[in-house]
Amino acid sequence: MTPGTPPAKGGRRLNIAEALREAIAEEMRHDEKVFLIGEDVGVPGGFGGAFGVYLGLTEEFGHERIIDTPISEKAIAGAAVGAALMGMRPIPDLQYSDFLFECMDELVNQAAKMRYMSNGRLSVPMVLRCPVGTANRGAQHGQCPESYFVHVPGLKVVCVSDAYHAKGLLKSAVRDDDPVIFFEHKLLYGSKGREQAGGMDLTAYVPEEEYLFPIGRAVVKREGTSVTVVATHMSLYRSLAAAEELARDGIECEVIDPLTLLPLDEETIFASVRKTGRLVIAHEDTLTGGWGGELAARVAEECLFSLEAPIRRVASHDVPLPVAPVMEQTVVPSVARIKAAIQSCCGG
Amino acid sequence: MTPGTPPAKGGRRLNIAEALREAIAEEMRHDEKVFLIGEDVGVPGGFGGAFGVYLGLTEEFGHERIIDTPISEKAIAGAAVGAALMGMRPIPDLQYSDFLFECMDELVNQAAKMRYMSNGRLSVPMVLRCPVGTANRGAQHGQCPESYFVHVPGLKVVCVSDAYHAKGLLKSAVRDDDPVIFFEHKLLYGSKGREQAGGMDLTAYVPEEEYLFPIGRAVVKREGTSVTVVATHMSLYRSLAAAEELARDGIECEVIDPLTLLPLDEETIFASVRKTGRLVIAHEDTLTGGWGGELAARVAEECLFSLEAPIRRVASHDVPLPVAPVMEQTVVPSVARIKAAIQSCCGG
Amino acid sequence: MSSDTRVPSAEPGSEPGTTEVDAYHGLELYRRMLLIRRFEERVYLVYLQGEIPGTLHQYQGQEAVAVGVCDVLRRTDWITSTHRPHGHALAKGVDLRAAMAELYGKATGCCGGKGGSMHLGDPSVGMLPAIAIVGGGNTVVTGLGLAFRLMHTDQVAVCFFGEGASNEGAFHEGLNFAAVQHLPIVFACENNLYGASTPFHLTSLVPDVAARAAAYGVRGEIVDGMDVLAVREAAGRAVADARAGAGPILLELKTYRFAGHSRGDVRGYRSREEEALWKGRDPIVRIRERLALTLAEDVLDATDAGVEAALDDAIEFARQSPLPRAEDALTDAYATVISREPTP
Amino acid sequence: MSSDTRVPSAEPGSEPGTTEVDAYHGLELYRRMLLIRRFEERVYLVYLQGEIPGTLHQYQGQEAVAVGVCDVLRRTDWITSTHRPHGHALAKGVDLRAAMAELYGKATGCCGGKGGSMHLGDPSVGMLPAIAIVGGGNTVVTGLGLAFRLMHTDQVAVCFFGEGASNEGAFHEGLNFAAVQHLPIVFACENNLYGASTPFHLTSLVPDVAARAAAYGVRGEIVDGMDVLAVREAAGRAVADARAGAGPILLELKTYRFAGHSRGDVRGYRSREEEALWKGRDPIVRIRERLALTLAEDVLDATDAGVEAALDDAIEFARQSPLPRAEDALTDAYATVISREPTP
Ligand SMILES: Cc1ncc(C[n+]2csc(CCOP(=O)(O)OP(=O)(O)O)c2C)c(N)n1
Ligand SMILES: Cc1ncc(C[n+]2csc(CCOP(=O)(O)OP(=O)(O)O)c2C)c(N)n1
Ligand SMILES: [Mg+2]
Ligand SMILES: [Mg+2]
Repeated sequence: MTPGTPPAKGGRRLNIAEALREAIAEEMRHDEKVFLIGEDVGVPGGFGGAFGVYLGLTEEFGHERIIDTPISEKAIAGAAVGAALMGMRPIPDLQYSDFLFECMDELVNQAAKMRYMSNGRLSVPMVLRCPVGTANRGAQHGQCPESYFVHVPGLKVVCVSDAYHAKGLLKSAVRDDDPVIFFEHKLLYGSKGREQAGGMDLTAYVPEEEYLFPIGRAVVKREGTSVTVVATHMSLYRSLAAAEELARDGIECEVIDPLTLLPLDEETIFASVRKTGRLVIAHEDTLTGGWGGELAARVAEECLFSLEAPIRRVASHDVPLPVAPVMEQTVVPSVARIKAAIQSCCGG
Repeated sequence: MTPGTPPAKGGRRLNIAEALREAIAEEMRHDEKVFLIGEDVGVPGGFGGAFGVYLGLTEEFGHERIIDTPISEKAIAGAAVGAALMGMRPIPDLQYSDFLFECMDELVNQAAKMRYMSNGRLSVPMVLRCPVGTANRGAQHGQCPESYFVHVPGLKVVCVSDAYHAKGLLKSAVRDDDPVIFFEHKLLYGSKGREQAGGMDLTAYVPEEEYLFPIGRAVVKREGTSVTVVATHMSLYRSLAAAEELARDGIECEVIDPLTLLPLDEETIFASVRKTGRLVIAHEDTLTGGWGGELAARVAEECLFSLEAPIRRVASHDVPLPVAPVMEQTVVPSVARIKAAIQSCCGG
Repeated sequence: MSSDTRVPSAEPGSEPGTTEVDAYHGLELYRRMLLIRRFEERVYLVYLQGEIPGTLHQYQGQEAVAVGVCDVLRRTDWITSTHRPHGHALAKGVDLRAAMAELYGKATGCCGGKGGSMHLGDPSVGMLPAIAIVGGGNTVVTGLGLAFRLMHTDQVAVCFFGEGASNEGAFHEGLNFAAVQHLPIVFACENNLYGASTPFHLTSLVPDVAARAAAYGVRGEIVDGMDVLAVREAAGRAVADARAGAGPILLELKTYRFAGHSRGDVRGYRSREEEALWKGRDPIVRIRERLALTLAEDVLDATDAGVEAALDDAIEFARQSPLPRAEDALTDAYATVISREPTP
Repeated sequence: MSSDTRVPSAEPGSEPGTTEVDAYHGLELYRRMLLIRRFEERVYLVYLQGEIPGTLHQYQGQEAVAVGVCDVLRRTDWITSTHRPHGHALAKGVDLRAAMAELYGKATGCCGGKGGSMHLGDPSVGMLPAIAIVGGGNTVVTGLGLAFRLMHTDQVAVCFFGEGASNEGAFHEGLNFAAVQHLPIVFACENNLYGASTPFHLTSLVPDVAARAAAYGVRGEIVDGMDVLAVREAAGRAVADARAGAGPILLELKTYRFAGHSRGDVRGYRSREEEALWKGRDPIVRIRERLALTLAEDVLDATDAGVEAALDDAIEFARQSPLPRAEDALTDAYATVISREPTP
């Protein structure tokens, strides 16, 4: 199967949790240097990770390669960095992205800089998996901190939105020689059933055969000519929903899932913006200093004279996350807000 | 003295280290709730902080209010958050900004969110002082991590470039009820003499009388009509130097020091961009995901049709910092790079 | 238990004049523990009915700790709490209705619906919004102690945390800093044997968290966390010492959570025998049995009924309370707002 | 010292077959310590002459630690180091010229001029780029130990760190994780009494870092860090145990830095008496005196001269070496570059 081929309809369908599990199992079989490390990842009778992604893996790979740790995020990240420096390919797990702030030194000062400081003689092949996204858990269990990592030279940053790309990208990330921070949205795992994601189908076609999807490549999820919409995770699906609604009014959105935020696939996005002349960016990370700003800045530098309207960003408002659903839904980008931004961008 | 009045020529001149020391002493006299906490801040016979800012303060205020800590950044930041929650006004010190990554949880998850989680019943009045900037110390002692904090709702972020504003802003920050991250550039303290900053005069007029300079207000350092240049710290001075050189070619730069990055003084900046139609942003923090992107995005949204040229950003390249001067100077924005960006922006 | 007839302390904040507890005081301890137990059980039921959003980390089994410790605190003393804060909140005196309404995400909640289950708190009774980052309170609490010292008050702060948190760097930095600064803090470690699904012995070669106190020159003490009187006695000494300037103390309260880690946890990682063993030490059963020696059965029954009535009332209050306004989400990030507010 | 005539080990990486050290081996230990001492002294001079950019944290006084520990390591064993790495680098076998050139910021430096004084290292001799974040190595080293175990090698990792670092959360998390995983790691704490200007007693109520080992079920041992033979002996046992699978060990090496914390430190925070006391324990003087009992004076003098010649050569090499190219700054952030590179 050619890398990068978009998923066809039909065939075997998996949810993201299943696709990630399969990717991990394949990579662990393929390379004995791959191992898992984190809290509650392999305890017998336990959770198989905070979102069940690892269920069943210890049966095949044992506790030697699926390592349960103390609640010590610095040790988890530090151990991953050190093992990667020795040529291993660790997959550390961080339960919730909110806990990334406990091991920023290991990520920003060590993982991202070791290769450079060694003048290219060492590298740090690791993939840190982190669930993001709001799910009624409040200020310290729902953040989408992707943008902090987009700002770290030496890291790569991936956000996956469906099972096909989740599997292909995780496999590429494990084989990549650089440290990758791999963000998954809690409401999209599919392990908890569809109601959490508002009834969306959380499965995608995932071929039986092995495939990789390359880091650094965006995909066009919906073609259109009126406006380019770039969005990740839940915001992607909300953008697609907005696009369907707007199509009725004759606004044809081209919706792009960047998949990799660092490095960003400028080629695909710029080509679309040059075609449509309009850009809306949607993400659940907060607005100010979010990655949408970086994308807007690049477009304002590279495609300024293609723009027929101001670039609009739709993001979580600049506040911590409240827990009450009525407030929470006000903070995160809704279909309505995305739709309004697209309309205003299209002069509506 | 009216808040915000720009420094006149002549009069008493201080460097930034002296101005900060004076601000701290005044605030400690003014409010007994103000105290200092950090590593090596008050040890008898010690350094008076990594850059000598506190020299002499223990003599007046004693070790009760100038607290030397273990090398425990989480404890320093956590203690500051906790004390601030109880109504104190701590000024924690972090020696080098690079060590911020050791206490991100305390800053991002606690300091910035406590007020919100308490429904506005508590607040966190603290000022974390952090030296930034390249000075031949390599990858872990020269970062400018301002942009990470610009992305944290609940924090305020200040960057000071001269003694007058350093003093006035530090005093405002101490009195502010929100947590402020206060960034100072190592080469601008003036405590080490002028040669480090390439012979620049590192003093500014600082009135004897007490004054405050408000958070959230930018200053126009140089008026001009051809292009707006927004820059902080060393990049500000390099921009001013570039502006002088370009004036000979008839390019008149309006150079703005934003001073506060969060919240940003959009009014001043947008007004300038609407006048000049051109924007160049310069900062020593790295390019991708840097605060310049946020500013560019806002201008691309709010002033798009005023723009006569693409927005240009000049920033540190997206690599860790090398130590060899020839490489280091390649990474950080130079006068030449800023000049080239302005020229290209002005169609040169 | 003595037959002393001093007036029972009606609410948390009563000064422990003695380590002895009379029957009326014992009854009050029982009532508070039962309130927590029944709060958790009833909350779970309404959660299952979809009335409460998000997730829950519950406190059944550990009631003796929260109640025993908070009983020796004054209202002006402060506590920090964790992802599992319901018991601490009720023990420290957060209004029952306001706590319940917060779980419901209502405007009348103790955090106006912004905090939720994991961030219960109320400054007016000396409880910070609970910190749901494991170990998060262990550094923040040092600032409370520092403030008390700088303000020359005789307040004390208590940091509740789990044995799992004792493996976080924050535990180390917080305890060490408190020690060198002689801060008036009690570090109260609830060792319930598990951090989520992980048994402590997989994550520490020393079985007792209290043994770690020596690394900081701090006194560590192991306490039966299933016995509210034992907890109260040890906490009383610890708090009195801290208040007197003797510096921090680490109490390790051996306890057990009867429920899973969070809602939906089927507890496959521990045996039913182990659970039964600990159930046999139920702190509420224990104190009820002791009280029954001196108090008439109907006094106890009336207490039980009172608890149930209070919970009926709190749930009804929460149900009837208004939702927050959508736009309330956008306030309170800052005390002083300089920039324009975003529009919803 | 024995009069055994085994061939002296010519370079770090020799297996310690015995805890005894013969005269030739002793001479080699002396030579390495002297090399470090004279390296630091000469580097300081050329630094003052403006030949070296940035700052320096120097190692005079602590040489017995680096040399004693690294002497019992194999080339395939790894070390992590700190902001004060010159001694560790030379002891582990980083090429003298390459180390010197790195301080000069030259292309021939062991990190190509990208690392500098605080990041000396060389994978080919088992030294990571030194980590200048205090405590930074204490978590990263666990990954080295984990990798060795997963790869079923018998390698050992040594983490050098200061007593100041023992107050960082990283110390706690790293040592605890290493303990529960039984990793082959020696945590070598150089207790030189100060962290920058701050005396340890201001930052810890326990005077011995080794005492903290008990909190993790780990063996802690105090060693005279001013006696290279004592260091070598203790490190030899520790490394052998770790290699044999006994898990991590915490060695505390009591030592002293003769120089200031970094260049320009006038050491106002400590007394000249204290300095004189420790100067009296100079580890180089001590071993030279012992060697003089069995070796002729001219053997020692020749060794001294050899050290000086090597340093002359290294400085000359560094001076003559080319600068890195400006554009080299932009490579090596990534192993696999996907995006366009920025242009200088
Ligand atoms: C820094 C951090 N890491 C991980 C988690 C996820 N988590 C929540 S509770 C928990 C277990 C905590 O165990 P313990 O401290 O013993 O408290 P208990 O749940 O037993 O009350 C974990 C791992 C978290 N909230 N914060
Ligand atoms: C996380 C962090 N905090 C602070 C510093 C600044 N700093 C550099 S060295 C040092 C003292 C370290 O003391 P110790 O660990 O005893 O090592 P020594 O310098 O004595 O070798 C400090 C505070 C740092 N580099 N990293
Ligand atoms: Mg527990
Ligand atoms: Mg030291």
